[in-house]
Order: sequence, then structure tokens, then C-alpha cells
Amino acid sequence: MSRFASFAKSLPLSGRIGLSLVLFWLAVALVGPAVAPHGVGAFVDQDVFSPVSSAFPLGSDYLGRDVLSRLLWGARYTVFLGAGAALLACLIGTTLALTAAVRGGWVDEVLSRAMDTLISIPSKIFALVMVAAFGSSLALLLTITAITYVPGNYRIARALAVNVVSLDFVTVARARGEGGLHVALREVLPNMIHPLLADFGLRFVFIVLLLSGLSFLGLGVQPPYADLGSLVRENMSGLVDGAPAIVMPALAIATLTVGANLLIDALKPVEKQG
Amino acid sequence: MVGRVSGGAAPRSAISGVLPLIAKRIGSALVTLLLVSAVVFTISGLLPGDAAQETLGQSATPEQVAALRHEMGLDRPALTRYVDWLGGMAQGDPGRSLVANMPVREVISARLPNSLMLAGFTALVSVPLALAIGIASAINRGGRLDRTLNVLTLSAVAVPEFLVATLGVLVFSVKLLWLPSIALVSEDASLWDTLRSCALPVLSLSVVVIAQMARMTRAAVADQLDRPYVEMARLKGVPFRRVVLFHVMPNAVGPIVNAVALSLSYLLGGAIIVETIFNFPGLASLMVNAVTSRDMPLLQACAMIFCAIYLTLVLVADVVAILANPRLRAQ
Amino acid sequence: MDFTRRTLIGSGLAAAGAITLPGLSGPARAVPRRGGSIRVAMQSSSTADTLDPAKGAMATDYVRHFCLYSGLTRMEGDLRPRPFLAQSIESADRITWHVDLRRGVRFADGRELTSADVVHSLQRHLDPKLGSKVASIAKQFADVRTDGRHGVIIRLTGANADLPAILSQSHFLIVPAGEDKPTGNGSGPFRLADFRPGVRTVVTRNTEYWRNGEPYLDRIEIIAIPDEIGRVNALLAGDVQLIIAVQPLSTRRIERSAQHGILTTPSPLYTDLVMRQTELPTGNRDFVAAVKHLIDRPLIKRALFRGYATIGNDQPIPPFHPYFNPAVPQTVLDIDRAKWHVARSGLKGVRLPIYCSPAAAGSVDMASVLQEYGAQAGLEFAVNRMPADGYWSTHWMKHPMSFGNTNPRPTADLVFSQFFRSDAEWNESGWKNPRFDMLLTEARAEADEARRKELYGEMQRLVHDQCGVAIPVFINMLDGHDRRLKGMTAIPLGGLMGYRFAEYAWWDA
Amino acid sequence: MSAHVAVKDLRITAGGKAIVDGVSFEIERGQVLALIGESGSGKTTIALALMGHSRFGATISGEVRLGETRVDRLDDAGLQALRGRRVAYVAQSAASAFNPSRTIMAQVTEPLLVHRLAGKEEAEARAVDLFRALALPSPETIGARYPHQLSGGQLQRLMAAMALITRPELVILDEPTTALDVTTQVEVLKAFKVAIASVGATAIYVSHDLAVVAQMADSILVLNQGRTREQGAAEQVLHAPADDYTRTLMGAARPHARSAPAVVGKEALLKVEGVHAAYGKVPVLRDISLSLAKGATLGVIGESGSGKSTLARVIAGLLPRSAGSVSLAGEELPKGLEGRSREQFRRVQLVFQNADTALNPVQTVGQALARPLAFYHGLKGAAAEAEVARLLDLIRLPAHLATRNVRQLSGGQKQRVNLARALAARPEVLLCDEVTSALDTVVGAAILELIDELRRELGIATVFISHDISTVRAFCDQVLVLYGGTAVEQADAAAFGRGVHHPYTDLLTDSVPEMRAGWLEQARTRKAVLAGESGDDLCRFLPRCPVAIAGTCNAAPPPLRSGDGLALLCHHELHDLEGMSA
Repeated sequence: MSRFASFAKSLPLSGRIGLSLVLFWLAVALVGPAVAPHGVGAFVDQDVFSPVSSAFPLGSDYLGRDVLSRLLWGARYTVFLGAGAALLACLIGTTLALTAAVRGGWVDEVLSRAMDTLISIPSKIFALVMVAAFGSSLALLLTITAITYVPGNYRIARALAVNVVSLDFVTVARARGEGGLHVALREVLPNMIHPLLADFGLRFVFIVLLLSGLSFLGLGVQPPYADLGSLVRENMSGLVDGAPAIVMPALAIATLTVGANLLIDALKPVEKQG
Repeated sequence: MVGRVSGGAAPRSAISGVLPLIAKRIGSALVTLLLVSAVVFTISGLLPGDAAQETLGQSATPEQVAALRHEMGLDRPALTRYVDWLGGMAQGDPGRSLVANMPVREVISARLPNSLMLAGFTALVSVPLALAIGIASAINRGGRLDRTLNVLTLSAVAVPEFLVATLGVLVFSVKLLWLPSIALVSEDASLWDTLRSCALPVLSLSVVVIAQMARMTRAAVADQLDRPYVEMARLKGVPFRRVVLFHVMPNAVGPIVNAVALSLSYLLGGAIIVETIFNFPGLASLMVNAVTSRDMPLLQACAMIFCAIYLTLVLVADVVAILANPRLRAQ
Repeated sequence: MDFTRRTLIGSGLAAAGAITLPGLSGPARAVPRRGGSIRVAMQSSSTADTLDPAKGAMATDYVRHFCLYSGLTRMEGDLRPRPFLAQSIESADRITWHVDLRRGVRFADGRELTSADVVHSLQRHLDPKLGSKVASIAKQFADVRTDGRHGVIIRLTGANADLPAILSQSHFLIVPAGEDKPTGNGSGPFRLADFRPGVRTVVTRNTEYWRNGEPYLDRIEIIAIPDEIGRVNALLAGDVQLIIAVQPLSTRRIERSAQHGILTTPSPLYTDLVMRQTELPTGNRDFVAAVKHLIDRPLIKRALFRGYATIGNDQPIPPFHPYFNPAVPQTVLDIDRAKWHVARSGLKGVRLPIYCSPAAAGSVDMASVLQEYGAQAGLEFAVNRMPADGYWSTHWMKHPMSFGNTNPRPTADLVFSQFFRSDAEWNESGWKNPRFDMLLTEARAEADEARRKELYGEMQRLVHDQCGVAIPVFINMLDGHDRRLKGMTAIPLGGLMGYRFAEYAWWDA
Repeated sequence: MSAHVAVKDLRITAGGKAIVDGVSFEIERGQVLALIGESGSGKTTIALALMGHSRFGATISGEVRLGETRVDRLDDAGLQALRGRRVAYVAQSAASAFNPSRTIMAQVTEPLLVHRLAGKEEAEARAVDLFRALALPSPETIGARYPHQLSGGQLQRLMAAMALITRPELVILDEPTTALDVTTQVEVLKAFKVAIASVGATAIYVSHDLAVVAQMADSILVLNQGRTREQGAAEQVLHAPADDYTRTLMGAARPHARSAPAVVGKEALLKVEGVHAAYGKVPVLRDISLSLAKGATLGVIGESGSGKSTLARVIAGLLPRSAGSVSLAGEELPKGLEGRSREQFRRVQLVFQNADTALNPVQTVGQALARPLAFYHGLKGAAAEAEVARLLDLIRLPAHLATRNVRQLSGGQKQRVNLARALAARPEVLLCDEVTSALDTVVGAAILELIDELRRELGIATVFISHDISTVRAFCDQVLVLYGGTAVEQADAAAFGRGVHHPYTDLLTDSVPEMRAGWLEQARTRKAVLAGESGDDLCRFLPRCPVAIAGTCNAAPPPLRSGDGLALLCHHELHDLEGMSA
């Protein structure tokens, strides 16, 4: 714990704000449903779009459900689905990028063409087809969002890797007789971590955005559950009145994504010292 | 070694210098297009139902479905249809739309200019804005302005597009009555009306794409600001503004145009939500339409266009990067 | 009145459609005036948009077709068919019908409308290649032939007192003979100015319309805004003057505006929960009874539809219908009774997915409501929301539990025979009841109104008690309009006056 | 009359640390002051302070006066007006200080234009004049070129043109010739000296090279860690240094010949025969043969682009040879990396020039050293730790550095780790590629000593690649002189010392500055006597050869002349060459 404290202390102010936001949302995602005052689908309010009250701390939604409870459930999907998909996308993208950069030649060419293919199919339409074909499920959502952002990560990771591969220490490793796996994982990858983290942060934002876009097209998380974007979407009618049912999820998305990126941006100097 | 004075790139050879690159790219673009069509063919094969069923709807009788299938040629094996379609494409004919019952070329040509116009306007608005934000952030690296812009652009991206779009409509159309709430684009509309119609869609799309471009601009400019030639220019007494515009920008242009190209390619296929909200007759909604009606020739054509535009943008970006960099230009 | 007493049987819901807007039904009901150009926002349009009435699939098509073509009969707000292009339509045995056409009606190209056009327009539905949406209804046309230049004889395969009502549907609008692919050349109130599938339709007033002084509007542009909030915003921003399918939640916004109003049309439209009788556990009678008692109808009416709905009783005839049988007891939320049924069925703790989709209005939220109460009675439902794309072909009726959605039909016979008869193609729950089938055939041919009501009453009870379909509410149709648009009344066959507003509406500016 | 430039009690601090601490000096108008010291001594920081500029947000205090102007009191606008107009700067690396995407002309004339001292046409005319004065080739058209199209020496002279174009009062030259080949350095220095004198500017010359300073400076200020160690007239500081530190610098400037010859085996360990190599289609090595016994040292010298680094890469297999053979203890090595056994990899180790880039920045010293131990010898855990400690001891570094990240090391420490990593393999052949050129003289000398010691102790055969002929001469048993990918001269140490050399070797030797004033003026600037390109078979040095024979050198390939432990490619007879190099 003290290591964590010293880590937190080493961050600049923006990083500490980011860290607290991330921790907050992580906590909400983990224990939110347990502390939610009502069930995620419980119809508890006679009225809809109620303002903030003691009974409903964040008001009620378009069906008279408790916004706080739905938010506490919804954070789970956005945090885990978003982070999971971003992680998966970066994992796949970076692995392919390292392969392309280290192997070069036709491997590079084939992978790059494949990525061009993927990137040029509009993601939401891809999602539409996949959901129509396979039905909606969390695993499919995760797959779709991850696949959508693989090419973007690949492009960036490949550019980084190609840069690192041309550096002397990689040549040293090759001259030592090291195999491709060692070169990729031990020599190249550690030198791309920070830009990759920054890319992960941005990709996370875009995945959150894509998830809410999918909910707009009716392809999101299965009701009565809803990710934060779906919460915004389903309560759009409350926008005119500035109902907390729409303001709160929107605010939640903003704080979560900005927090994650502030934290990631702040990690850079720490890494340099370490 | 010392007297390397002869040779080198005269300006006129700059364009001809990139021609081999363009030729090579067109070659690999054809491969990519083929791949895209194969992927579209494969995943659309997973879709339940076909164009005949979707056209006839719930009320169809089996005889009707059979008859329509025959008319649409859906009674032939899928692979045969795909190969036929490929053959047609090779001769520049994208076939007939199964549902609209007219040449795909006509269906597309009614929508493509709209999409290009929307993307064009959005680019005109968002690219300069993104550059301004990126440069301002880079110059003030770590400063208050930088951090504010960072948080602002990030949160702008994360907020769902439909929320931004609807908020824009509420404010500018419903409350202020300044702008139309829907895009009424048609040939007979005046330029002014068209511009007004596009204002809100452009705003909504810009919010999404600005952040990525601004962040890349910031990174590219910041990277250049650390270079010795920037310090040298300052030590020559060159004003900072001039340093940024005349010294830094030509060198940062490569990565920036690349980010711009990627973002702009999103403006076509990714505009589905904006097209839906503003009733904008663009390509993305046409493609969704093609999916739901199982209109394979139309779907393939849309996919081809998106892919071709993406590849073109990336190629243009690379060519710009090469032309901006004398070193690459010479190679 | 040219209808004979006999032909009028079976054709109407009495006072159903008499609900009008406060702004329109006031004492100072002005005389319609000519002029004005409006833009109408529908829900959806696509490349499948068509000018062929037989192929009309969406509200946008119906509106377009009613603008361009005229039909033999027309349904008014009281849901009684009136002769239209037909001067009279009569039958002694309800099998062979004689139609006498109005004289001097011309198509847009100037040609006179004759019996040949009518024969063509009715018979073309029988050609499977055409892909008519009403092919199955048209199957009862045993023979359609001309009887002179202005007479048509229609012989049916069986007695059907509802033929005039059936012919009022947009699919049976009259197109010129010889046109295999109609291009908008009709005898309707408007003429086609611009038609771009998936984008817009523009029609302008037909100055030679056969009904004198009509229509009133000069020009109508029909577009589609799929996003409901976008549609309401467009109305409030003044970009469109009329919108279809307003969500109940948006009514407050429209009503708050002094310039805009809502047209409410109570209708037999319903979204129903389908429990397949052909498989388990949904085929278990106690399971069905339990689910019916787990539906909180007032909550659905209040929360999902903000009161813009009529509570249903698991059968398709709404309380405001003349054939409604009030003697059937109303099913109410009764968790204890549901528990008892669940216990009796031995299905406690069963896990079952419910397939729902935005394609069936309100079904996603209904499924959520059912899930909540199901949990209280020991039934674990999982909500499976499917995209609208492909829902009808892949999910509807394909799972033990799914949601369906039935649009208003012009007659009680149609809804019963299309959705509940044992051999009906869309017998959603796969319910088989010989008694019901017998009653249906009898009612169709029955000329006596009182006897008909009795027969339909028993059918309602059978469906309510035994069928695997739960109908929680009948949904009101809501249209939003600019208050300057006058002449709008409710016709319970669909939004926008049963899609025929163009014939009635006028601009008061 | 007061001094033209006066600095009093200059203190520059960054992050609470003083980089420059209490430095004061004065320069009379038209005089040249040299600031000398190693990296980190603060010499560049002081020079920049004269322009009111500091890097990394450092703060400047103390008095800086230029003529009547207090530079330290100027605001931003005042500084902008000062820079490039009254004070001009010539940066160390012209290659990076020129904007890569603008033409030379645009950059050279920019100071005139931004200060509105001349219109575009006049500015360009003045630039062309300066190009001519600085002896640049094609002065009329060189301005239309981009930096990457020009050589380092040309760029450095163009940078001087850019500085002098406004006729500034003060010119600051920051190590302007450090990155250049010696042969180029002479010409650049000469051009600078003339040009500065013609403008009549006062100058500050920042350098670590005492011999260069001797040519340029009127007075010298010796710096160490931000403090003045010694200050005085050039003559006095160079020839009668009062300070110990100055004496250390002087000592390191010239390598000592080694005390005792190493034990050299008889049999050839590494044998290179008739090797050719090319980058794509461009040939970079032609017909190189050499042979090296256990414990022996071969020095490879040549200018940049001569192919000397390529030779190391070819031996290591990084660049597959296109012809010829490389064998180790009689066993032929595969051409490229593929096919070499781990044992073959182990026996030949390459030490890169730049330790900054040759060490993986995310690793600790321990990790960097442990990898070859695990890879070649399977050492893990405590055994590996012990070996790492032994290696650190071997390269004279404290054991606790093992946990340190390589980025936290100084340049010299990094180069030692770089060396230790190669030694960890327990190699038989060590390829050292310019291992000292990126280092300060004192540090570099220490590294050289270390390599020499280690190879004696461990009996490693060493290929020592350098551009510094005196170093090679001092440390190597054999010398290979490369020019344009061809071995123009090959000799053992004794033969090399006798003074019979290829004309190119002579040029290299003559270009090394001597530590006496006036050397620059006397240095021979012998021009090529025959114009024209060298053909494929002709002598590659022909275009620059001052003693080429018309009708012979440009007609036939040079014959191989060999004598006692000496072989060279030249049309001149060996005894003729003896006379020439005298």
C-alpha cells in the first residue's frame, strides 16, 4: 500500500486527479451493483425524469427507474467492456505490429493489407452485420469493438516498432544471435510502452464512443442492463429538460474517459525516472 | 564525398518522383479492394434471409419468394454470383441493385456527392481547428492552455455523437431557430441553404474527429519543437510565430496529414449516426440500407467506395508527406 | 348512399375514430382553403421505396400511394368503407360482387380510368412474380372480370362480407392497365414531382382531381427521419409541419409549444408477447396463465406509453371496437396467482430468454417489465434484444418467447384470420382451436350484425383464455403537427389519418 | 576603452543546481576567446547566455554586456532584435541545426529578412558572396539545395555564412568542427578564420579540442563543472598551463603509445579474404582481405563513408557479404546472421560506436549484462549475478551500478557497460566501432586504455575502427586504411611508423591539427591535380589526390606495391612516396 501511496505522490496534480477518477470508477464498476439502492430494472417511480430527490438521488429515468442504481450497474459495462476491448485491440494490434516490424518483407505486406481491409469497413456497419448474424452478446460486443480498433493500434504500433527496430540495441541483439521473439518482446516492446499506453487511452475513449453509437443503432448491451452510452441514449427525451437521467451518465462518461487519459498522460515522467 | 554538388531533386522531378509510389500503391489497393469484397461476401453470407425475403416482408408466400429469387438471380449459388459480380467490377460495372431495381452506379451517384460534400465541409471546419488546437497545445506544452484543451477535446470525443447532434439541434434549431434541424440537400437548394443544412451535421462530426487530429498535431509539433533547428531559428532572431509556421510546420506535416487522412476516412462510413439524426442522404445510411435489405451488389459497392476512399486518403497523405520532405522527395 | 344495406355489414367500428384535436374540433371550424406547401417526416425510407401500391411495405409507401392513386372504396373515421372510385359495390351472397365505376376519372397521363384498369389492379396481386404484399388476401379473388367499360364483377372463393373494407387498403389502389411497374401515373389527389427512394418524395396538387375542390395543399414533400427525437426537433424547429409516430415521452414537448399539436389516434395496434404452444415450457397452460398474470398492464400503459394506450386483455379487439366483448374478465397483475400457476406447472426457476426488438414497438421495455415481475414469481427471464434488422425473419415466432407487433387491420376478420386461425401463416403462438376456426368462417359470411358480434365475442373469450398470446395494451398512434395544418382527424387504421391525410389536410395561414 | 564583451559573475541555475557558477571574462573587439572543457563543463551554456538564451528553463543571473547593451536586462523583443543581428551563433551539428525541409538560401538569408536589413534580392546576393568567400562549391546555385544534399563540411560553412550574413559584432562558434572528418576540419577552420576576420567580429569559440583551439583563439578559458579553472592568453594556457585540470586535458589530447606489446599468437584467428559487400546495388566494400591472430589488434581508419563500419558489420554478419570469405579459426562463417551457430555468434562480438543507442534504454545495467550470460552460457540466478559483478569490476565500475537504469549513466559509464556486454560473451574477436568518438577526450582515453588492457589480459583479437589516425597508430599492431570501400594501405605497426604511406594516409596525417599557433596557416592545402571521377577500376582516391599522374592514374588501375610489412595501392613507387610524405 505504501508503494501505491508513493506512486500516487509521484504523480503530478492532473495525474492524481486522473488516478482518483479511475479508482472511483473502478470501485463503482466492482461494487456498484452491490450498493445500488434498487434493482437495475426496478420500476420505482410513478413519474418519469424526476429531478434529484432524497428518494432518487440522481432522479428517475424515462421509465421511472432509479438513475443512481442504473448508473451503478452501467459503469460495469462501460469500464470493463471498454477497457477489455481496448486491451484486446492493443494486444492483437501490437502483436501483429511487432511481427510485421521484426519479420518485415511479405509478412509485413500481408498484415498491412489485412489491416487496410479491416479499417476500411465502417465499424458500425460491421457491428450491424455481426449482430444481425450472430445475435447480440457481451462476447460479441467485445469482439466487434476490439476488432474495430485493432487496425488503428496496429498502424501506430507498427510505426513505433519500425522505429525501434532500426535502433542500434536491436542490431546488437540480432548480432548476438537472438531470435525474433526475444527481439520483439524484450528489446522492442518495452520501448513502445508509453506511446502504446497513450494509444490505449485514446482507444478506450473511442470504444466508449463506439459503444454508445452501437446503442443508438440498438446493438448495445442487453436490457435491462445498459452501458453508460445506452443510458444517455435511452433517456434522450429528457435532454430538453436537462433531466439528471441524461446529464449524469454523460458526466460519468466524460469523467471516466478523461480520468483514464489524465492518468496515462501522467505516467510518462514516472516511467522515465524508474 | 565532399564535393557532392551534382544531382539532387529539382522541383519538377518532385511529382514524377512519387509516380512509382502511386503505381505501387494502386497495385496493392486492388489487392485490398479484393480482400474487402471477399470479407464483405463472407460476412454477409452469415446474415439470415436474402434480398427476396426482405423485400417481400412477412407477408410473402413461398411462391412469391421463389419467383422474386429467380428474378433477382438469387437462385444461383452465392459463389457464382460473387464471381460474376467480380467479373463485372473488373469491367467497371458494379451491377444492379436488387432492391432499388436500378444500376448500382445510379443509386450511388445520387448519394456519393452528398457524402463527399459533408466530409469536405467537415474537413474544412475541423482540420484548421484541429491544427490550431494542436499547435496551441504544443507551444504551451504542459501549460494551463494545453491541459484545458486536452481535457476539452477528450471529453468532446467521449460524449456520444447523438448527444452532441441532438444538443446542437435543440440549441440552434429549436431554441434559436438559426439552422435547420434536418439536412435538406438537393440539387435545387441554393448554396446558402445547403451550407445551413450542413452546419449541424458538420458540427457533430467535427467534435468527433477534431480530438484525434489535434492530438496528433500536438505530438508532431511538440516533437519538432525540440529539434536543434528550432533553437537555431530562435537564435537567428526569428519571431516565434514565424518559427512555428515556417520552420516547424513543414516538418510536422507528414504525421499530421496522416492523422487527418485517417480521421477523414471516418467521416464517410462513420457518419451513420449523424446521417440518421439529420436525415442526411449519404453513403453510410445507404450501406446500412443495403445490409438490412440484403442488397449485396449495393453493399459491395458501398464497401468498395469506402475502401477506395480510405486508400486514396492514405495515399494522398503519404504523397503530401513526401512532397513536404525534401529528403523523402529525393528518394 | 350507394351501398346497399347488406354490403355495409361487418364494416365498422362505430364511434372509434371520432377523437379529434382540441384545436381542430372547436366550434369555429373553418372552411378548408386551398394552398400551402408542407413537409412530412415519416419514420423510415429506403432504397426499397416504391411507386407500386401492391408492394407498399411501410407507412411512407402508403402515404405516397394514397397521394398518387385512388381506390375503389375509402375508409372514414368511423371505419365504415364508403364507395370512392366505385359508385357502388354490392353483392347478394357476399361471394359475387358487382362494382360500378365512377365516370370521367382520368389518370395523370390523361387516359380515362375504366374497368380494365380495375381488373388489372386486382388481378396482378395473384402473380407471384409481382411480390404483392396482399397476395394471401387476394387469393380469395376467384375471378375478376370486366362488365362493360365501367362495370367489374369480382367473384370470391368464399363468402366475405368485408370485401369493401378490404378494397380500401392502399395495396388495392387502382393503377393503369398495362403498367407492370407503376410509375406514379394514378388518379389520386396529387401528382408526382420528384421521387428518390430512400431520400424523398415530392407531390403537387392534381388540378384535375376528380373530387371537386380537393385536395387543398399545393405541395407535399415526404421525407423520413428515423430518429424520433430528431423528428420532434424538426417539427419544433419548423423544418417539417407534420410528423408520424411521436413517442409518448415527447408529447409534453410538443404540447408545450403554442404552435404545435398532437393528433392522438386510439387504435387496435398492439405489441404482443408470443408464447409458442408447440414447444415447452411455453406450451404449458399454467405457464401461459402465470405470464399473463405477471404483466403489469397499468405500469406498461403509464411508464412505457405515458397513458397513450388502452389496457388490453390478451385478445386483439380493443374496448372501443363495436365487436368488443366486455364480458371477458380483465386479466390483472396477480403475483400470488402467478406463483400458484408456476408451482402447478412445475416450472419454478426455469430460465428462458425473451426475444424482443426495437422492430416491435415497446417490446424491449415490456420484456424488462416482465423480467422484473417474473423474478418475483420464480421465473427467470433473460431479455434478448435483437436488432430490428432480420428480427421478423429470424426471431419472431422462432423462439418459445418473442414479441410480435400487429398493425391495425381494417376488419376484425382480418386480424383473427391472419393471426389466430389454426392454419394462419402468422399464427404467432401456434395455437390450434377447431372451434375458433369454425366461428371465424361463420362470422365472415354472416350478414346479421348482432349475430356477428356474438360470434366475435366468443372468439375473443377463446383467445383470451387459451391462446399463447399476451396483449398488454393497445397503443395509441401519435402524430405531431403544426397547428396551422387543419382538417386532421383520427382514422384508427394508422397514423396520419390512416396514411390518407393528404386528401383531407389544409393549410391555414 | 572598455572590452567589447564583458561577463561578470555569471551564474546559471537549473532545478536548484548551478550549471555555471561565477564565471567572468572580457573580450576585446575583434579577439577570439575559446571556452574549453569536457561535456557538462557549462561551456555551451555560457555561450548561449551571451544571446540571452538558456535551455531547459534555466535561469541566468550576473552581468552580460555586449558593447553598451546589457544583454541580461533585455526583454523578449530586445533579445529578438539582438539575436542574429548583433550576435550570431554557429551550432555544433549543422546537419541538425539546418531545417531539413527548407532550402539553404531561405535559411541563410532569413536573419537579414527578419531583421529587415535587406530585401530578398540583396540578401541573396550577399549570401552568394559569402558562399564564395567560404570556398563553397557552385556558390551561385548551392543555395537552392536542401541540407540533406550537402556534406557536413559544406553545411558547417553554410552555417557560418548564415551567422555572418548580418555582419554581427559577436559570433559564437559552438564546437563547429567536432562532427567533421579531420580532412574537412582543416578547410572549415581556415574558412572560418578568414571570414570572421573579414567581418571584424569578436568571437567565442567553444571546443573540447585543444589543438583546434590553438589555431583559433587569442585567449582561453578552461572550464570544469561550471567553474573557471584557468584563464589566460592562448599561448600561456597551452604551453604553460597553471592548473592541474588543464594539464589533464592536455595529457588526454594525445594518446600515449602503449608500454609493452601484447602476446600475439602465430596463427590467424580471424581471416577475411576478398570480401565484397554492397548496400543494395551500391558497392561499399571491395576486395578486402585481412588476417588477425589471437591477441592482435587491427586498426581500421578512414573518413566517414569509407566503409570502415561496414567491414565490422560484414564480419558480424549483419550485412551479408556479396563475395569472399570470412573465417574464424579456419571455420568459414555463414554470410548473414541466419545459419550462424550460437557458438559462432559468441566468438565474434561487436561493440557499437554510440553507447546511448546501443544499450536498450529500458534495461538496467544488470539486465543488459545478464542477457548474454544467459544466452551464451546459460548462467542464471546467483551465478549470473556474480558474473555481472565480475564484469563490472573488469570495466572498473562499482558493483552497485548493476541495479541502475542505463539511462542514468554518464556517457563514459555507458560505453564501459557496452563493452562489458560484449565481454560477457567471452569473445575471441572484438569488433570496436568508433567506441571513443562520441566521448570526451579524457573519458575516451580511459576507455582506450581499458580495451588495451583487457585484450592483453584476455587475449582477445581486436578490430579497432576509428577515424583518428593517432589513436590507431598508438594502439594497433596492424593498420588498414580504407578509402571509398577499398583498402588503399595495409601495414604492420613498424612499417606504418616508417613514414612511407599512400597519399591518402598522408592527407589524413597532415590534417590532424597540432597544438601550436600558426599550424593552420602552414597546413598544406594540396588540391587535386586531376579533375574527374574515378572509374570503377581506377584509383578511388584519384579525384582528391594531390600527386596523381596524368595519363597513368586516370588510365589504369593502381598496382599493388608491397614492401616490408607494408602494402598499398598506388601508381607511385614506394620510394617515391617516401619523399612525398616528408
